[in-house]
Amino acid sequence: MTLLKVENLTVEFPSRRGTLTAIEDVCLTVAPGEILGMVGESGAGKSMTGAAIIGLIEPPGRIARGQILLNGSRIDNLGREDMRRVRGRQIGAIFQDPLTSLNPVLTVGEQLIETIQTHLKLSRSAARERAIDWLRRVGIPAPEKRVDTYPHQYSGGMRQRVVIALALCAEPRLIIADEPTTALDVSVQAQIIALLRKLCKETGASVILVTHDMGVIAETADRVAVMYAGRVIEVGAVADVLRAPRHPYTAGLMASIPRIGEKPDILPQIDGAMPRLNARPEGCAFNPRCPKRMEVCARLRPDLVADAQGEVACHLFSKELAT
Amino acid sequence: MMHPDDRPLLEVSGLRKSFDLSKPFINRLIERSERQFVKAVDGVDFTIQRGQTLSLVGESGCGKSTVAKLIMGLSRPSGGSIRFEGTELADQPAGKPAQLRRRMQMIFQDPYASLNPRWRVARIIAEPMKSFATHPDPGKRRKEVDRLLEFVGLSAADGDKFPHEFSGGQRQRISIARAISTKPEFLVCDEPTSALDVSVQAQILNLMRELQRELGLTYLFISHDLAVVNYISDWIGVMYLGRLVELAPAAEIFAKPQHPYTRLLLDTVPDISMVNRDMDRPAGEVPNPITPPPGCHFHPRCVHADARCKAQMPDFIASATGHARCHAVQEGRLSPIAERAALRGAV
Amino acid sequence: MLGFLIRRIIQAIIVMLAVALIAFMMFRFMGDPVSSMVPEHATEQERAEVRERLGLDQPLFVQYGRFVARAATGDFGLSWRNARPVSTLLAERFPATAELVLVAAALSLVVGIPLGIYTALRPNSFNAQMLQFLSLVGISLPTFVTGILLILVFSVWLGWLPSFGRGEVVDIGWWSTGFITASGLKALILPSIMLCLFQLTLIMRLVRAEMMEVLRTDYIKFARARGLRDRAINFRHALRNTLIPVITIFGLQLGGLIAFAIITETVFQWPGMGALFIQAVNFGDVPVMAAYLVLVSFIFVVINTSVDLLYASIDPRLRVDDAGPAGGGH
Amino acid sequence: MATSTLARVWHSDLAWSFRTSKTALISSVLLAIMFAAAIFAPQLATQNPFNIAELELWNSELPPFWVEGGSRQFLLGTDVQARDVYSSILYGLRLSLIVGFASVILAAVIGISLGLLGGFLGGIVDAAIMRFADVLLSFPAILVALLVNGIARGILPPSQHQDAAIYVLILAIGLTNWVQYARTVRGSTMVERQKEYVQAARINGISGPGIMFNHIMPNVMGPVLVIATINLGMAVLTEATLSFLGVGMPATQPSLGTLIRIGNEYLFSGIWWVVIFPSAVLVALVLSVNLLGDWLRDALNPKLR
Amino acid sequence: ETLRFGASADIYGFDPHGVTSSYDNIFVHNIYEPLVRYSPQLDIEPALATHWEIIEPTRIRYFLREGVTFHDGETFDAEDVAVSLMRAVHPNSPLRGNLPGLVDVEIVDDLTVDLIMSGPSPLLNNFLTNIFIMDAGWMRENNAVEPIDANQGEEGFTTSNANGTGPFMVESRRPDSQTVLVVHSDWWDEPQHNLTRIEHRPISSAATRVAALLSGEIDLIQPAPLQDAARVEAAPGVRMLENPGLRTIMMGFNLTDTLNDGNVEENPLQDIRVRRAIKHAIDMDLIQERIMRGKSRNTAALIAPEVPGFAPELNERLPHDPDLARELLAEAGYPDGFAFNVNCTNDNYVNDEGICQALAAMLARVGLEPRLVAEPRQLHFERAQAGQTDMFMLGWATLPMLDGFSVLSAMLHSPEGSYGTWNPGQYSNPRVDELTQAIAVELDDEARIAMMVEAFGIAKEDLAWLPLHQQPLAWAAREGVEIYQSADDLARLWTVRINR
Ligand SMILES: Nc1ncnc2c1ncn2[C@@H]1O[C@H](COP(=O)(O)OP(=O)(O)OP(=O)(O)O)[C@@H](O)[C@H]1O
Ligand SMILES: Nc1ncnc2c1ncn2[C@@H]1O[C@H](COP(=O)(O)OP(=O)(O)OP(=O)(O)O)[C@@H](O)[C@H]1O
Ligand SMILES: [Mg+2]
Ligand SMILES: [Mg+2]
Repeated sequence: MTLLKVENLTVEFPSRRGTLTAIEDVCLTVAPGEILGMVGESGAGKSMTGAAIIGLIEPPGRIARGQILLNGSRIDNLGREDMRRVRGRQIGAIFQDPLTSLNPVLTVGEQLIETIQTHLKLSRSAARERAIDWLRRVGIPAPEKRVDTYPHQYSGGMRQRVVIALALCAEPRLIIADEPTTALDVSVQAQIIALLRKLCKETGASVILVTHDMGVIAETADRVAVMYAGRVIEVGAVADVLRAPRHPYTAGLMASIPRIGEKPDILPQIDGAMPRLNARPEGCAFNPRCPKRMEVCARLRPDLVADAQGEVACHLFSKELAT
Repeated sequence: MMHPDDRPLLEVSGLRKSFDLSKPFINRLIERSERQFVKAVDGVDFTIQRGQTLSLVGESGCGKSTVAKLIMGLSRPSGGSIRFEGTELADQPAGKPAQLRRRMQMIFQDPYASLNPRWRVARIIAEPMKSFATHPDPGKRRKEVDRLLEFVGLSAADGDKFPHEFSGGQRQRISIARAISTKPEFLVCDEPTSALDVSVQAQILNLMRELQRELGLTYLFISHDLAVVNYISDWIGVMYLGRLVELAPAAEIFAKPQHPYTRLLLDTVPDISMVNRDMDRPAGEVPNPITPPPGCHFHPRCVHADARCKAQMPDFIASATGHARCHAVQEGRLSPIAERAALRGAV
Repeated sequence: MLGFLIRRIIQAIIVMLAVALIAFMMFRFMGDPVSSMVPEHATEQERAEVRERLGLDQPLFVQYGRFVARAATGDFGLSWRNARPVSTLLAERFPATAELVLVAAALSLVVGIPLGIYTALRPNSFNAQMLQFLSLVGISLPTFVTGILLILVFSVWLGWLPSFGRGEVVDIGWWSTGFITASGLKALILPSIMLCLFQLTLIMRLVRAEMMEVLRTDYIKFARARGLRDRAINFRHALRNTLIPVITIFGLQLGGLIAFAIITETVFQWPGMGALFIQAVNFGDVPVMAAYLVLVSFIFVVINTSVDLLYASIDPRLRVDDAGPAGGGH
Repeated sequence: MATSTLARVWHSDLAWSFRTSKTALISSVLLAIMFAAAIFAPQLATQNPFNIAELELWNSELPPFWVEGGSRQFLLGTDVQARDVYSSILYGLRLSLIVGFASVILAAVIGISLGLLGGFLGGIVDAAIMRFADVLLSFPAILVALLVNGIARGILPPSQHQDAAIYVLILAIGLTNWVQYARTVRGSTMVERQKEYVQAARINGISGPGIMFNHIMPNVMGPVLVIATINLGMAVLTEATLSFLGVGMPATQPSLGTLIRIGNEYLFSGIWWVVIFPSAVLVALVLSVNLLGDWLRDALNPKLR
Repeated sequence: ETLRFGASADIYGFDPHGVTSSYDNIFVHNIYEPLVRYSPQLDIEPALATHWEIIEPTRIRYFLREGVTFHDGETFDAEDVAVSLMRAVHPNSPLRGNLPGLVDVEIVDDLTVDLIMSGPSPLLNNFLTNIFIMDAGWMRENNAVEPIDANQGEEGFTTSNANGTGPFMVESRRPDSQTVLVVHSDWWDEPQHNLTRIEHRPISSAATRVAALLSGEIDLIQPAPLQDAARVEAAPGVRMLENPGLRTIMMGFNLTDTLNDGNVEENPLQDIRVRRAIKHAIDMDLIQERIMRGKSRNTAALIAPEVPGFAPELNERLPHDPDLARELLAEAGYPDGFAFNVNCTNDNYVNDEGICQALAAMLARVGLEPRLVAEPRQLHFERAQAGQTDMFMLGWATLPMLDGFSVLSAMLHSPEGSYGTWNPGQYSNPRVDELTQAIAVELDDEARIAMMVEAFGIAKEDLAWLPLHQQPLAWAAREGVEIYQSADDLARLWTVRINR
């Protein structure tokens, strides 16, 4: 049983230098209650995938191909109003910067109440009760008082807690958390991630956790999807992917992360950088940097193929399958 | 802490910097409020030996960058001394005296902001050589630029391009090329990799290690990423709200963290090797630096805090592994922890 | 808040002192005040007497002090042009200008803001693009040309509206108002249209730009992600944040309206302060110029100070003196 | 190198957005025509309207050539002083553009310098400049221009008014418009000053002026260009307005505004060509400048890209 | 009936002795009255005085009209006359020059006064047409016996309040907007008008004025721009009122030793050949045709034919001859011309700026370098009076004297004492001075006129001034508004009849 199923999702940006493909043939599934980590370098397409799922791709971007199914029904082709009903109620979102995610001229309470009333048939006082309750649940001290204060009166960590309350208050089934802690200090980051995990456990919501911090993924996610240059190149259980990565990119990535307690003379590194959108090579996008490059890699794009250990898009493994 | 064999390249002692954040005079008059200062750096002491790397870690706002700027003369200390090979620099502005400053350079955090977007790369790299007159001849200067570009892993032809034509990692290479163009001995690196992707971070870290080996560089390395610090440093200093709370050799500090804050950091930092560790550890937030808690700044978040911690600022004195600023450590109230090592072993 | 208020008032006083200095310098160095006051064949002796009587033999700062003291009581002496007290001249004309400016300001807000919102919400629709283009035409049309055209069409060709003056006005105390007579209201139409046209387009463009800016912010994105209704997003979230800066600009614009009234009043023979001022400029009538300058600056300063205060009381970020706990983050 | 620079310019985003924007193209073609007309006014004009000796009164008030009674010698007719409207427009355009450009340059130079200085030095210098700018900003340009104008008239002997008029206008308009530049430049300078490339320059011993002019200035010029374009339109309008109010260019050296003022008196007498043609040219000029400015602002705004 | 009257300017105030503006003087005539007045045809007729007799050459007795009341109901008597006349010649009064030679006023009885003059005054009645009588008691009550001193910085009561004996009284005044007069029902004279109310509205823009007339907002405009005459004529329901006027427009020369704004050492204008050249260079016929639309009357004389002192031989004009002008200039040693400034008003006379521009163009065409300065009247006259101009425009209607002596004494006599007050160019000819002084005291009309003609003849020979034309009177009115257009350009509103 899957909550979310994304198939061959492709997002394009028409531009003057031709159409740019931000993400291409992305396939994902999220089970109910599951936390799916999504990692990858900057520009790999993590946020874009999230935006596509919640239907907030900014024009002129558009979904060119593929479909998104939530609880088995398509949501990528819903009308404006129908999609609005899905957002917040079915799918919630948390963005990176808590400083700018809250409207500075409305009190925290107003923003919460408004969100609750939009999606749930509740009276204003009931909504207010619920808002206070949510503030309490996300760990805001003295929520009865704080509910009428403005966002600028909160600290960064507190603000991100409010953001979480806002994302969860209509009890969506899926939360897309796009780098929810990047702007926060390490010690606060741990609390926020823990809170998110706790609340989702309580409500049974699934989470897509976008980040480029492998540590966070390791400690939080159930499964992880690795993206590179607009594509998902490897998906698997966290422990598997971290400990035994199969795609050469994932492998290189894991190796190049310095670890506490280990001090190699030289860090293993992947040379070069991820290609820009308009300069993605033919075939496998990773092939120019790949230590295990084969002749076929520059020609043919490997598909994401599932096997017992997970899914990977690499000719090394498709060949294995073929033979 | 002192290496007897050699005179330290950089000695920092009692370094202080406060910023005036007072409201305008009239407001203070009416509201009877006091002048307000942020003690961004509040008495920091350390020395760096030639050819070694000292790292400063700590959460955002603890004063790491301010220390770097003070050393480079970008900001004037409110007190304390900075000696480079014994010469006092605390009262010298950036770039002065040229003979000395030429030997100190800096690499910045943001690869996008640290290169002038309107200048060509060659001009950017050549600027220090021109300014410090290490290569007065334009022709030779250009040759040197080409050499440097290749040295940091770019091609000489890249000199004619503008910064926006490069990726973040490449820009950081250009920054490094600029920094080493005057053949400095000492480099301050303020979070040089925190804006980069991990795969690129490894390239830069490797490049820096290589430079250190080849050119005998000395680093002051600033980061909030403990793992990176661990990889690159010989010594590590942990800062909290403007104060250095612990300073010890890199190997020791992770194995035997003394100060409770160091322990907290090690506990909360997400670690790739700790799959599905329970992260829910109440750790509080960093207080407002304008009104830091009295006594030991860390006491509100510290499980070991007692009355003394609330009232009296601990001194920065020798600990089992190096130096620490903690009453509990000094009083031996803290047990040496083996917990962490145990945890790691579990995975 | 109190501290802010006092600081603003002190700033306002400094501004007024600076303006008074300019006005004083005009008096002192433009034309010779003595020669305009003594008969043509006056002897040097007589001139010196006048000089002494006027205090022109005193040090400059003493003279300036006196000037400020007198200006503060509204005393700018007599107009060189028609030997009437400048303060009376201005007071007589003030209501005319004030009513014109008020109507124009109201018009530009009432029309400009909705149009700005509309074009911001549907930036790619044909109507919005048309409006955007028209607004450019609006700020490109010299106001005097618009005025001439309005007169030509509505007064001369169609004969619907008067081409000059205020129509019938009624005195209420010292204030003369054109608001309560039919002819007064009719006379207001063309001049206020001419006067507001520029401001209207400016406000429309401003609201549009500001609103589009706000619509791109994270908190709007987050609001969308929470599935809020478009109406709530546009009018509750975006509009509020849009209008806060618009208030400040509008304060400045009000000043602009008073200044542009000079042109409108010239074209429509509107008996206001602007027409008086332009006559004074033409005649080199320094007392009137100086007094107008001081009065208008005073109005600006009052408007701007109150707008700042209003701003501070509307924007919650400024309302509380304590900025709250410092946020984390880089 | 030159060709590659050209090619780079041609392929740049700005050039591309220019090539594909209809308004930008149309307005710049219009502007180019008007600039050319202004520059080559002496060659294109059939008469030098500033040379009163060339005015032959018996040719006064001729209608445009296509109207009955018009003459091909005076394409757009003549005014009461027998000034050829077509030539007057060319010369008036020239004056308007000279005043516009010169005042924009004046304002830009003052504004950029003060903005850089204030933004870079901060502290008391900055506070002084900015308070002054605030004061000036609260005064509408037209009022300040009128004042400067009035003061200049008071100080200068009358026989010099005519010759000095153009300088007075430039000064009056320039002095009122620098604030916008100063504010923008100051704002960007304060942002740039914090950037790490500036710190790098300081570390490398570059002096304050060196940083200000070599490093910061090129980076704050983008918005300045936009302001300058939009300001050009405003300056032309202000000049026309002052001239319309009778305190700008004198009737013997008419700018577009003066022509409209003169023509306005004759509008109801049926001599429409004296006011209609200069008005149309003025509106076309300002509109195309504004269209271009509008486009430029959008094109340079990274958020819109 | 209500008359809505659109004028080109507003009045500054009601004080009949307080302000110099001639327009104020004209307007105030509707409210205040003089002892004697000009009829619409400009004959002197009794007003507040019924008749007068010369007791001695320096004592003239005026018998005052009985039963005249002021607007506030006070009766008019000798004291009012005495106080008013002395007020008019008070040192503070800018109008003191309009009643020269008055030494004192003696009250003989309630309705008889003697004016004591310093010498024989052949033009006393002419002067008195412009001196208005106020109520003595009212002035005392309001502290206005003396005209306001501009230095006091206070506004005189009489500036904004009026109390005369005239046909209309002030109802309300809004500066620059509207001044309303209502009929004075106790007026002593038989009203010819059928007005109950006059709304005086200043509309400075000529085009707007015409538009207002055409759209029916206004009944009468003064002046009407010449260029709009055709349009007004063509429009239904309105008509032009046009007549030759008295005002002669002329250019004055700087005849002192240096030019104000020249590029040569000496002052070429002192050379009669240069002045002749200038005269020959100007094509007045073309200016008349184009700028004045055929409505002006070109002249070589300094006064209009209607004014005593005029003679046909004074009006023989030098022909337009640019070649001759160039020749003369060359002869005088300026084949390449020279620079000098030409000042004129731009808001005072009919098409003043246009005339000046055309003039300057014509001068430029013979090689001169005129620098044109067109300014509002106040600045212009200040400058001209101060001698800061080389060639300046002046219009002179000889009002209120209506006599050639006005020109002789003010403009042609060398500046000394009360003579030559309007001779900033410092023209000086002993014979003219001598004649002027003789004319001043000559009571015999024939002899006076003969002397005036001789003096004007000399001035014409000397080209002391350069007369251009008499400007036309041009008003426009709605159909049904009847008014006699007097040559002095004074709209005598008490003669207006409106038949709707
Ligand atoms: N509006 C847009 N127009 C064109 N391309 C875009 C737009 N927004 C994003 N992209 C491109 O789409 C690609 C995917 O971007 P996305 O933001 O999803 O990356 P990301 O993985 O979230 O990176 P980061 O870690 O920096 O957030 C990037 O290459 C980006 O340049
Ligand atoms: N110019 C300044 N004026 C006022 N306060 C400042 C200034 N620079 C730094 N501070 C304050 O000093 C403290 C230390 O800042 P610093 O930039 O050194 O921190 P940091 O450790 O480098 O943080 P980060 O990890 O965010 O870079 C902070 O509280 C900051 O707000
Ligand atoms: Mg992202
Ligand atoms: Mg830092």
